[in-house]
Amino acid sequence: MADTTHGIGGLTFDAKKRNWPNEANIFIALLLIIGVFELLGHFLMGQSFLFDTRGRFGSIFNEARLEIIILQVSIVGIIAIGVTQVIISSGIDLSSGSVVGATAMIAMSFAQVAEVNGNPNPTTALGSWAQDLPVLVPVAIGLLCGLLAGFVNGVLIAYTGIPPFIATLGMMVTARGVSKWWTAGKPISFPTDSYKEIGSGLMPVVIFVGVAILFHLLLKYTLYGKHTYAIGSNESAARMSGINVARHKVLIYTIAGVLSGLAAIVLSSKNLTAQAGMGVMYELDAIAMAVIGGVSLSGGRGSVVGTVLGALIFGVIISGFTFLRLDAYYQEMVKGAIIVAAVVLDRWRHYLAALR
Amino acid sequence: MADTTHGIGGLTFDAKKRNWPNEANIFIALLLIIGVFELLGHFLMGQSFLFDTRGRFGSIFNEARLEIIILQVSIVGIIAIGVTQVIISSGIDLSSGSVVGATAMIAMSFAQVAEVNGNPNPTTALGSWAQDLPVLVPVAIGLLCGLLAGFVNGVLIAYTGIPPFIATLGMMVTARGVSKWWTAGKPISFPTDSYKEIGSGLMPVVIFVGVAILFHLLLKYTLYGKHTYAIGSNESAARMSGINVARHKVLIYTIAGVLSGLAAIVLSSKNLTAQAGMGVMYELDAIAMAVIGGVSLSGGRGSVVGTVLGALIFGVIISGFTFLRLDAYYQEMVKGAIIVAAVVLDRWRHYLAALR
Amino acid sequence: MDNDIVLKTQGLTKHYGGVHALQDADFEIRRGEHVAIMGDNGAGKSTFVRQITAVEQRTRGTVWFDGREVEFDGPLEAREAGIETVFQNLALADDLNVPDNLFLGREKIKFNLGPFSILDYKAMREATLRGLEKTAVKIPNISQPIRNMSGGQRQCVAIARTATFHSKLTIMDEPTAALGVQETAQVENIVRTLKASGESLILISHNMRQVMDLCDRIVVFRRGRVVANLRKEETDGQDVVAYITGAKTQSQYDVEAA
Amino acid sequence: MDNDIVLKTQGLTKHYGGVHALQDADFEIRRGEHVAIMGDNGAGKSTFVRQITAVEQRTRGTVWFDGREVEFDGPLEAREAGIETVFQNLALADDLNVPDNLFLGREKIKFNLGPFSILDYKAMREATLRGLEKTAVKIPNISQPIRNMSGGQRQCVAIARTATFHSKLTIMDEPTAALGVQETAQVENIVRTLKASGESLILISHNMRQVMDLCDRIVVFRRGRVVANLRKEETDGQDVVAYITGAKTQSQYDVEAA
Amino acid sequence: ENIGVSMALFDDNFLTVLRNGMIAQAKGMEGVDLQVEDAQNDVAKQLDQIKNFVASGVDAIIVNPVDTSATEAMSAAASAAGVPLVYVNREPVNVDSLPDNQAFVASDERDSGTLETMAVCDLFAKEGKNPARVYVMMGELSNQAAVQRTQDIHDVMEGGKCAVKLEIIDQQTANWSRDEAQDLMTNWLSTGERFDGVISNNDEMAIGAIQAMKASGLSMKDVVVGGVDATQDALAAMGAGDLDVTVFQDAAGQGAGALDAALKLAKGESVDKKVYIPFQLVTPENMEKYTSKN
Ligand SMILES: Nc1ncnc2c1ncn2[C@@H]1O[C@H](COP(=O)(O)OP(=O)(O)OP(=O)(O)O)[C@@H](O)[C@H]1O
Ligand SMILES: Nc1ncnc2c1ncn2[C@@H]1O[C@H](COP(=O)(O)OP(=O)(O)OP(=O)(O)O)[C@@H](O)[C@H]1O
Ligand SMILES: OC[C@H]1O[C@@H](O)[C@H](O)[C@@H](O)[C@H]1O
Ligand SMILES: [Mg+2]
Ligand SMILES: [Mg+2]
Repeated sequence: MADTTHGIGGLTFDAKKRNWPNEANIFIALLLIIGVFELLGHFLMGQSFLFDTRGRFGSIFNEARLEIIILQVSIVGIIAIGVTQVIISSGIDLSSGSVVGATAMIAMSFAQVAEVNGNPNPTTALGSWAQDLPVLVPVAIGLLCGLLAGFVNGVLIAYTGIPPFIATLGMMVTARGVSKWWTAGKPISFPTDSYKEIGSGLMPVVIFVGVAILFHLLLKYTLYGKHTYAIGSNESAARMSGINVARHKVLIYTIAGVLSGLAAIVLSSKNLTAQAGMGVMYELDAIAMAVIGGVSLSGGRGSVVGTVLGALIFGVIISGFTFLRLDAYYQEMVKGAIIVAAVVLDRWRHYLAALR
Repeated sequence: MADTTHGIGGLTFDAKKRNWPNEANIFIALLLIIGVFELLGHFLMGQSFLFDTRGRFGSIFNEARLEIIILQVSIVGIIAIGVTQVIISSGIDLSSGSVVGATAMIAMSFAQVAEVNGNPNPTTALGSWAQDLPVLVPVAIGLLCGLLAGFVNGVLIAYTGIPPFIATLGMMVTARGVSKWWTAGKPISFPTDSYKEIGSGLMPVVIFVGVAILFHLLLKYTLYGKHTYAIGSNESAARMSGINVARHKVLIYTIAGVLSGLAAIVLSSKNLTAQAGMGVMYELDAIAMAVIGGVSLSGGRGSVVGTVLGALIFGVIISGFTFLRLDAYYQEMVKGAIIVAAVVLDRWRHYLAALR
Repeated sequence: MDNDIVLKTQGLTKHYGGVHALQDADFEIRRGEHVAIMGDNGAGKSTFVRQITAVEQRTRGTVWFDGREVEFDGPLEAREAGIETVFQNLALADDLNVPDNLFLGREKIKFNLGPFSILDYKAMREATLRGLEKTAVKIPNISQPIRNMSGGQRQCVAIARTATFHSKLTIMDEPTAALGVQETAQVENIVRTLKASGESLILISHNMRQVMDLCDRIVVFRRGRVVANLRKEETDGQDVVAYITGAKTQSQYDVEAA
Repeated sequence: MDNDIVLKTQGLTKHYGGVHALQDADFEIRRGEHVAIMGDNGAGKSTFVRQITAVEQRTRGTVWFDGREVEFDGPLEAREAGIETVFQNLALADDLNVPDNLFLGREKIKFNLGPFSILDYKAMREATLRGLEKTAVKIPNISQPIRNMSGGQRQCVAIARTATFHSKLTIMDEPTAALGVQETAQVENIVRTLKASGESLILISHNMRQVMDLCDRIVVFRRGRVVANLRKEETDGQDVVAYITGAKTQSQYDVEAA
Repeated sequence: ENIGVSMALFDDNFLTVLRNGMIAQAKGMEGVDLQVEDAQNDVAKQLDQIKNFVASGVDAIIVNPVDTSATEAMSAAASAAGVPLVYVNREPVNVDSLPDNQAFVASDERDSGTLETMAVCDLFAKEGKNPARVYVMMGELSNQAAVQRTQDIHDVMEGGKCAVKLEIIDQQTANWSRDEAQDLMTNWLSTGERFDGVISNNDEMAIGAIQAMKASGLSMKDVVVGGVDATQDALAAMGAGDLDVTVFQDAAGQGAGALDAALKLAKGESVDKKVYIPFQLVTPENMEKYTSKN
């Protein structure tokens, strides 16, 4: 009776009635939210949300809208992917936003042009030796800064046993200090042309998608992923099973740090500037994207696909609000409610599934 | 052999070698930090940190310093006590800071005087009917706002099963929207004299200490406390044991909300103004105080005494930095490190204790 | 319905996604009767317990308790109705100490102030020591968190918790699995006390000797279904094992052939 | 040191704060020998296991393994040195499925890329089914998270994990506590296979029949101390119980009188 | 016309006056529809908001930049879509190379701190305090107004523009906030150091400092306090004799100018590329003029 490709006997197992994947719920939530905006747009604005009803783009979609929906969440999305693996391992990273700020400042200092409109660069931070350097230099330095911050997080968490919340909160405060100290608060602008390209146009989207695919594969098909889930599920079991938990945690946080560094590079390139206040609160958006995408804050469960869907939900909400010309106050109030509703929806499906 | 006041036989039990309470570690950390400032003060500033070496106070202590150390953490301390019980129940409250902001705006609108320096009050929010009201009105409204926000948090968490992180993140975003919307961002100042008194002088300290004592008793000696620890320790066990977990959670978050409301009243009274940006990031400071005080983010462990000590560590750090005239950038960097160090110290003691 | 029947289920079914963990279970137990449930690992015994105590929501089926049809909203309601349960996973709060766990959900109180009632620690301590003595377990310091207790100590706390309170029906899911020789004997004594005072019991156990010693009737589960209902006098160990392994199935339960 | 001795401890002691869980334990086991540890709940048996596998840091005492003094830095090192353990709390990752748990920490790999090595899911699945068959446990869908498994299913996964890999010393802490009749028999068979292939075993169990069936020697713990070391041929069930309960203590271990 | 407005942040007192002025003015006009967004102090969010405006097809955009050096990307985004853009309140870094259909209306932060500091110096000179010892309270360090206004103080000192010799005892940030300023001032007071004045980057912090000093029994007659913004609270404090100097920044003027320019650009008309709205010094003598402005 029992299908031996699934197990080894015992109860009846009806493979057709397996629970569908969590990601499907989130996708439905995404469609639902789009549907609501489309409907409201139709009735309130006499306009379509996603479709090109005014013939502006020569396509059935409002391409400008599609682009901005993804573009505006790409950078936080990159961070969210790093955060996803951290949360799966039952950790948390509150430092990502501040690390983005500090890294952007530092990387940008090495990406300066010598001349702006024929005058010497007015914002350069380090002097002329750091001008007109090849793009590899700021990129490498940016990734390295992120790596370093992540590594410190990881070592603190893995080897001193303090909770990730505290270690990364400390890093958050420290990195915020660094980003203000670096140029005494002055912003740094005017990057080289090659640096400008990293974040121009749809490049942030391309990078985000690339990172997402890579980490989807890493988490699903490699030792790295398996051990990350194992640690998040039961850390002491993982240790007793012979996983080098401490070393693995250092790796997880270091990788998350590198992704923050990457996000900082893309962000400062896209905005053509770095300033100390950059990245504030990104950590919360990133965590929210992951959780809306079904990553469990108690560890052990979640996926990159879910997080990407969570990021898209964010993007749709932001664009939808501007589309509806909602007052900024209401935008915030409703955004709070939608974050909650998206997750409630998901729980509700779970609940129904448990009744079948 | 076995001492029957401790147990019922079996192994030898040496009551003298019991592990000392967690709070003792934190107290030692506090003393250590004070010691460091005292030493640095001696060598760098030629001045004492805590003692009255210049004979200004007719006391051995620099009383002004002692006062400000506690005063500057009293308001966040009140929130931290609410957060402590939330974390013990294995939850988290990210909304407390924003709820403070929104509540301050609303309560302050009902605490307006009619005349300032003989002219009509220039910032009044609701018109003259809401001027010169008895102090009870804004206080009641403030507490009610906090209660409401907490109640919504509690109901969402208890009855929809979404993670507290998300429910309170939603509330955070929403409350932030409310506080900007209330007067379209305009600050509200000029409260009545009776309202001014709530936060004047050392009143915030008195209120903080009162709240701390009350909640210490509540958590230690009542059903409320016991069930809070039980839920945090093993929620499904608590449910199977017949605790009404959902109802209890609503209570916990509602009480935390009321404390945020109280903090908002004290804060706006102390500052004689309410502004939309008030309370930002208080939630993180409050959580950090609790965790530094030994409250476990995975629930079930911690105490109000610990949180109060955690708050004092914060206060000492802030005052110590100003005392040393440390540059603002370094202040932030070092503050991050000290938060981490305080917790590391605590873990280290645990580790040593495990070796005995 | 027969007034003498404490608990009765009909067609009780639980599916987890595609896993049919419990299928059309018909079961009844009379006042004062002690019934054993036996069966392989994964046969659905604990699932059956979780459905009647409303820890989970059943897929379908009907449950009568104490003369009326019930749809408990959760384990709290089940307990208030008079069902005491020792769950297989024990349901203890790891950070609380022994007395706190023993009285979890029904603490002794000095002053009743609703949810803010003052606890009577001293009374609970003393009652705990008395309760634990009955199980013969040894615990050097009952103020330690349950997290630090050995497997058997934990199990004894869970049993003492149930045995300390009277009920219409007690359910024990493998109560002696982790217990030592002496402790097992004591717990079996507790069960005999229940019998003497006329309380009903459902005992899940893999220990044939124990089941034969303590119970009047044995119900066997296999692959999520009830496959036998045997009076103790009419069976023996080997016969029961035959039902467990699938060598035999009572004709009235033989749906697989159908 | 005698080259035939696999594991030896001297003065092994563990205090938790004021609780003296293990006191001056002297113990040894020879190559191919199967030794049982018995004792009351809370006697210190699992504590003893946690010290030799370095799950915890001991208070004092010396451990020799495989001919040299060892100070393992954690269970990973202990396992790499050749000690396989089934812990009483099973040490399973609840969110992972059965094959993932079985191969936790020694996954089968398709391409070796260090920490980013590609997993060989198919091979692990197949090996899992083979490994579990030996325990006779039934699991309808091994792709379900371990969280959803019954008590006995979980235990069988933990045992299969140990039994699938060769070792110098296997330690099983109450491996059959939650197992059904058939599964218990199978696990006992696994133990006999170990004996046949000359691997050493420490078996902790409360089941006298099982211990007498499977082991060469019985060491009894009481109140954190070793109180007896009995060759199976020279003792019987009643005698062992006398040592467990404290009615008897072997003279060489009689420190309490001193 | 549909005009999209992106403000650097909503919960900022001064910018709120500016924003509300703009909204009030638009309400009084026929067929002008403002959509105001909150960039929450995030450069990236602001750039995305501009793109969202473009996707929705607005007729012109007004930007109050979070970061004045991040404006190049914004100018590029708007001009690529052919949508006119006006910067308000903060001078964009690319002010000299703005595309044709872009303009700006802002104030020069080099004036605010300079006016404030020089007025404070004059008060010290009048009271014969030379050298004068002061504490400096800075705004959020990631904000250019804070950095520039602090720099202004040093420039005045070093440029010989101060009537007395200024000694800065300590300079710290209170993040624009009255609450943090109170705590900071109390901490300073606890050191027992003698001082003559407080120069603050804005009024809120100046008021916080005043509250702390009054709470510890200092007479405000003996201390010179300066701020920037001329908010209602500040003027009330000045009326009570607590605050000595503040600097008025014309919020309504900036808002009106920006809206005006945006509407003209949307209609294809040409406008002045740069409009400077000057800062004005406010003291007890002339404060009457400002009571109902900010
Ligand atoms: N939440 C769940 N989701 C999916 N399958 C489940 C779930 N809970 C239990 N099962 C499956 O249901 C079957 C019955 O489990 P149950 O715990 O009732 O067994 P049992 O008879 O108590 O076994 P044991 O003697 O080992 O305790 C098992 O195959 C188990 O894997
Ligand atoms: N971390 C700890 N802190 C304090 N006491 C502990 C700790 N761990 C174990 N103990 C105590 O040590 C004693 C021995 O526990 P252990 O788990 O070794 O018993 P055991 O012999 O394995 O019992 P069982 O047969 O019930 O599994 C118990 O009294 C237990 O309460
Ligand atoms: O950006 C924030 C700051 O902006 C300035 O223009 C204002 O003067 C300050 O009070 C503060 O609000
Ligand atoms: Mg079971
Ligand atoms: Mg044990």
